[in-house]
Amino acid sequence: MNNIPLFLIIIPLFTACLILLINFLKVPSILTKLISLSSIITILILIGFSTLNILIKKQIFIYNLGGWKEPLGISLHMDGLAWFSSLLGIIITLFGLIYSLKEKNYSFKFYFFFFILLSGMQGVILTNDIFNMFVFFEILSIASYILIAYSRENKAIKASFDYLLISSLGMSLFLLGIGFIYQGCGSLSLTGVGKNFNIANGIPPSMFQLAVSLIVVGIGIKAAFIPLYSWLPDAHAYAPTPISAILSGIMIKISFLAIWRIIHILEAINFQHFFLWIGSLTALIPVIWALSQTDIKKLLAYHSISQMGFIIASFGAGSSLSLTGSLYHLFNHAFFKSLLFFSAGAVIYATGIRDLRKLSELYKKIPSIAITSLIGALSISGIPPFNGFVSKILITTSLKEYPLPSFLIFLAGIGTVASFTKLMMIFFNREKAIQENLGNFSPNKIKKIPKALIYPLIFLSIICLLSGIFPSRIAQGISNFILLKDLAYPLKVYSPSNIGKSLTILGLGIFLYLLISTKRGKQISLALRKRELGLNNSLLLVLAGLVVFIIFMKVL
Amino acid sequence: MEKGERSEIVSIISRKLVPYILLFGLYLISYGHLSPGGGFQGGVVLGAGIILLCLSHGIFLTEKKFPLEKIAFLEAFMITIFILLGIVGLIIAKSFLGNIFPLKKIEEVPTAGFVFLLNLVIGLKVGAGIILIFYSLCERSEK
Amino acid sequence: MIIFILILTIIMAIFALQFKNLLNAVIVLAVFSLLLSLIFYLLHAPDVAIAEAAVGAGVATTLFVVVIGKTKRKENE
Amino acid sequence: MEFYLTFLLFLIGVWGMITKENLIKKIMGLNIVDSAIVLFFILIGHRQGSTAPIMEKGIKDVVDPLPQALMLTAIVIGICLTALALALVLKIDKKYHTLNISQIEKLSQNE
Repeated sequence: MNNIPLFLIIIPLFTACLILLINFLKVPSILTKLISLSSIITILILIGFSTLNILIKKQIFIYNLGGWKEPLGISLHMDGLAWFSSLLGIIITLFGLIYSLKEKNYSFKFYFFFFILLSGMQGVILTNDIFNMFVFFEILSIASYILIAYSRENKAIKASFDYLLISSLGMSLFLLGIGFIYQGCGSLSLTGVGKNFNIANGIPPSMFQLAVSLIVVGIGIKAAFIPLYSWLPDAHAYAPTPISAILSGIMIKISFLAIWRIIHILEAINFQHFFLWIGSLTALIPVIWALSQTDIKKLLAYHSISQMGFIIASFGAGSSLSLTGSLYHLFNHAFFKSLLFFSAGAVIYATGIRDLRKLSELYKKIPSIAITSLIGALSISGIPPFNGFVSKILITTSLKEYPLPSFLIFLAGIGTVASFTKLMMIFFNREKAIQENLGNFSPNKIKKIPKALIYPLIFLSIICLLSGIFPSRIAQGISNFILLKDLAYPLKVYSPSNIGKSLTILGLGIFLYLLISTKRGKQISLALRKRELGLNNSLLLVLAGLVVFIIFMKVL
Repeated sequence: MEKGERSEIVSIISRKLVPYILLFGLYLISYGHLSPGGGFQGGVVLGAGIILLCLSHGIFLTEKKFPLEKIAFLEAFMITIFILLGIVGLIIAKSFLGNIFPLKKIEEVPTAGFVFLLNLVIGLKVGAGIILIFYSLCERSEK
Repeated sequence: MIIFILILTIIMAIFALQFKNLLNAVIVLAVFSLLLSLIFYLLHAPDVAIAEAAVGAGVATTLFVVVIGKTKRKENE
Repeated sequence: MEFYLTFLLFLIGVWGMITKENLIKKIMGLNIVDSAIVLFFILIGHRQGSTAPIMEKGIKDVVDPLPQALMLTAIVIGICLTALALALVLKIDKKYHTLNISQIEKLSQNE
C-alpha cells in the first residue's frame, strides 16, 4: 500500500516514455490513445484503492525513495489533502484526455508532454522534500511551455515565451528561498524544515521572512495572484483547449496548494492573514479586464485568476469554515472552469471563430453546447442550485468579520455575472452580429460536433449540479476527512437570505452588462483591452511583488 | 552552418580531437561513482563531441554517421530502460532504483552495484538528448 | 583568490549583457561560464565544475551560436 | 563578501532580463541568474580548509556534498530551459521577423 504514491508518479512517466517508444515502431495512432486512456484509468483505480485507508483510517502513506529514511532521503507523503488534490487532478486530466481524443488529430508528442505534465503535477502534490518540489515544478513548467506553444500560432508562441521567462525568474527566486532554508536549518524535508526552521529555534527573523517571501512569490507566479498573474491570460487562452482546461482547472490550484502546505508547515500565520487582502484584490481586478475582452477563451482565463482570488481570500481568513469554503470552491472551480473551457473549445471547433462579437444565435445550431455552457456560467456566477452558489456562500459567510475584503468580493461577483451574461449572448441573442462590420460569419458553416467532445461536458455538468444539491455532506466531508477539523458552523446554505443575496448579485450583474454594452461602455472596454502589460513590466512586477511581500513581513 | 568557409586546420584538429573527447565522456560515465563526473556530465561531453564534429565537418556528414531517427530512438529507449531498471529494483530490492547486485570493495568499477548501470543509461540518454537538441535547432528534423 | 575571480566573473557578466554584437556577447558568456567553473573547482565542487564547464561553456554556447546564426546578428535597439 | 558578490551577480542577471530589449539577451540574463544561484548554493556548502567530497582513504573533513548534488539538477534544468527558450526564439523570429520585444508586442497587439 505504501507504494501507491510512487506509482502515481511513475505510471504517467512510464506511459510518456512508452508513447515515445512505440512511435518508432510505426504503429497506428489509436494504440497511443488506448495506452493513454488505460494508464489514466489505472491511476484512478490506484487512488480508489487508497481511499479507505486515507480517509477513514486516517493513515498517511509514506514512501521513502531508495529506502533512505526522512532526514537523509526524499520521501513521498500522501495524506488527505494530497489525496484530494491528486484525485481532482486525475479526474480533470481524464476529461481532458477524452476531449482531446476527438478534437484534433494530436500527434504523439502532445500525449508525451501531456503525461509529463501529469507526472509533474502528481510529484508536486506528493513530495515531502522542498528541493524535489522545485524539480517537479520545473518538469511541470517545461511540459506546459511546450504544450502552450503546441498550436504554433504567433500569439501562442509569444505567450509561451513570456511565461517561460517570468516563470523561470520565479523559480529562481524559489530556489534562492530553498538556499536560505538549507543554510538556516540544514534540512530539506518539509517535516524537518517545519521542526527546525522557525524563529523560536534561533533562525534570524530577517532570514525567515526573506525565505518565506521568496518561496511564496516564486510559487505564486504559477498560482497567479496579484501582481504576478500577467502571463496567465495569454498562456491559458492560446493553449489547445484540453490543455487550457487542465492549466486553469488544476495546475494553478496545485501551485496554490503547495503554498498552502508550505505556509502551514512554516507556521507563518501573519502571512496567511495577508492573503485575505491579496485574494480579495485578485478577485476584483482581473474581472475589470475580463469585462472588456472579446476573445472567448481569454475572458475565461481572466476569470480563472478572479476565482483563484476567492479561494486565496478564503484561505487567508483561516477559520475552519473558510478553509472548507476555500477547498470547496477549489473543487467546484476545477469542474466548472474545465466545463466552460471545453464548451468554448467546442464552440471554436464548430465555428472556427474565437471572437464573441462575431457569433450569435448559436442556440439553434448547437443546443447541447449552449446548455452545458449555461450550466457552467450559472455555476461560476453563483446562482442556485449549482455548486458555485454553495461555495461562494460559504466564503462570504466566513468573511463576515472583514468588511472591506467581503465588499471587494461582492463587487467581483457582480462583474462575474456581467461578463458571463456577455458570454452567454453568443448563444441566445437574436440580433445579427453583422451590425459591427466584423466579417461575415454564416451560420451554415457550422461543423458537426462529435459525441466524444460532448460526453465530458455532460459528465462535468452533472457533477456541477450534484455538488450543488448536496452541499452539507460535501462540506462536512471536506472538513472532517481532509482538513481533520470539525465544522462547528450549522450549514444552511439554501436559506431565503442567501438566495436573495445571490439574486441581488444576478440583478446588479445584468444591469452592469447593460451598462457596458452601451456605446460609452464599449469605448472604455476598447481602451482597457489595449492596455496590457508588456513582458518587461511583468518581470518588473514580479520584483515589485517580492519587495511588497518582504516589507509586509517586516512590518508585522 | 554548412555553407560557411571551413579552415583546414580546424577540420583536422577537431577530427583528431573528437575520439579523445568521446573517450573522456565514457571515462566520466564509468568512473562517476569514484571520481568527479557521472552520467549527466559524461553524457554532455559525449554530446559535445558529436556537436564539435557537426561544427567542423558540416551537419550533413555527421547526420550520415549519426542519423536523427536512431539518436531519437536511443534517447526514448534509454529513458524507458531507466524506469524499467527502477521497477526491477522495486521488485527485488524493495525500493525504487534499489540495488540488486552484491556490493564489493570500493574502487572496483564493475562492482559498484546498480550505480554504474544507471550512470551508463543516463549518460547515453543525455548524450542523445544533447545531439537531438542541436539537430532540431539546426532544423534538420522538419523535412 | 576566489573573490578576485568572482569580480572578474561579474565584469564578464556585465560585458555579456552590454555588447551590441550578439556573437561577441556569447563568447564572453562562455568565458563567464569557464571562470565560474574555476570558482567551483576552487570551492571543492569538482562535479559541479565539470558540469558547468561542459554545459555552460560547451553546449549552451554552441546552441546560442546556432540560433544567432539563424537570426539577425546585431542587437537592434 | 562572496555572498554579496553573488547577490550582485544575481541582480545583474535580473537587470539584464528586465531591461534588455533583445530576446537573446534576456535568455543570457536568465543564464546569469541561474549561475548566480548555483554559486550561492556551493558557497553555502563550502567550509574553509576542507576538501572535495570524494571517497578516498584517510579523508575526513569534506565540504557538504548535498548542495553540490542539488546544483547538478539545477544545471540540468537550466540547460533545458535555455534550449527550449532558444527554440522558441527561432520560432518567434520566423513569425515576427524581429527579436526586439517592444516591436514584437506592437505587432502582436495589431493582429
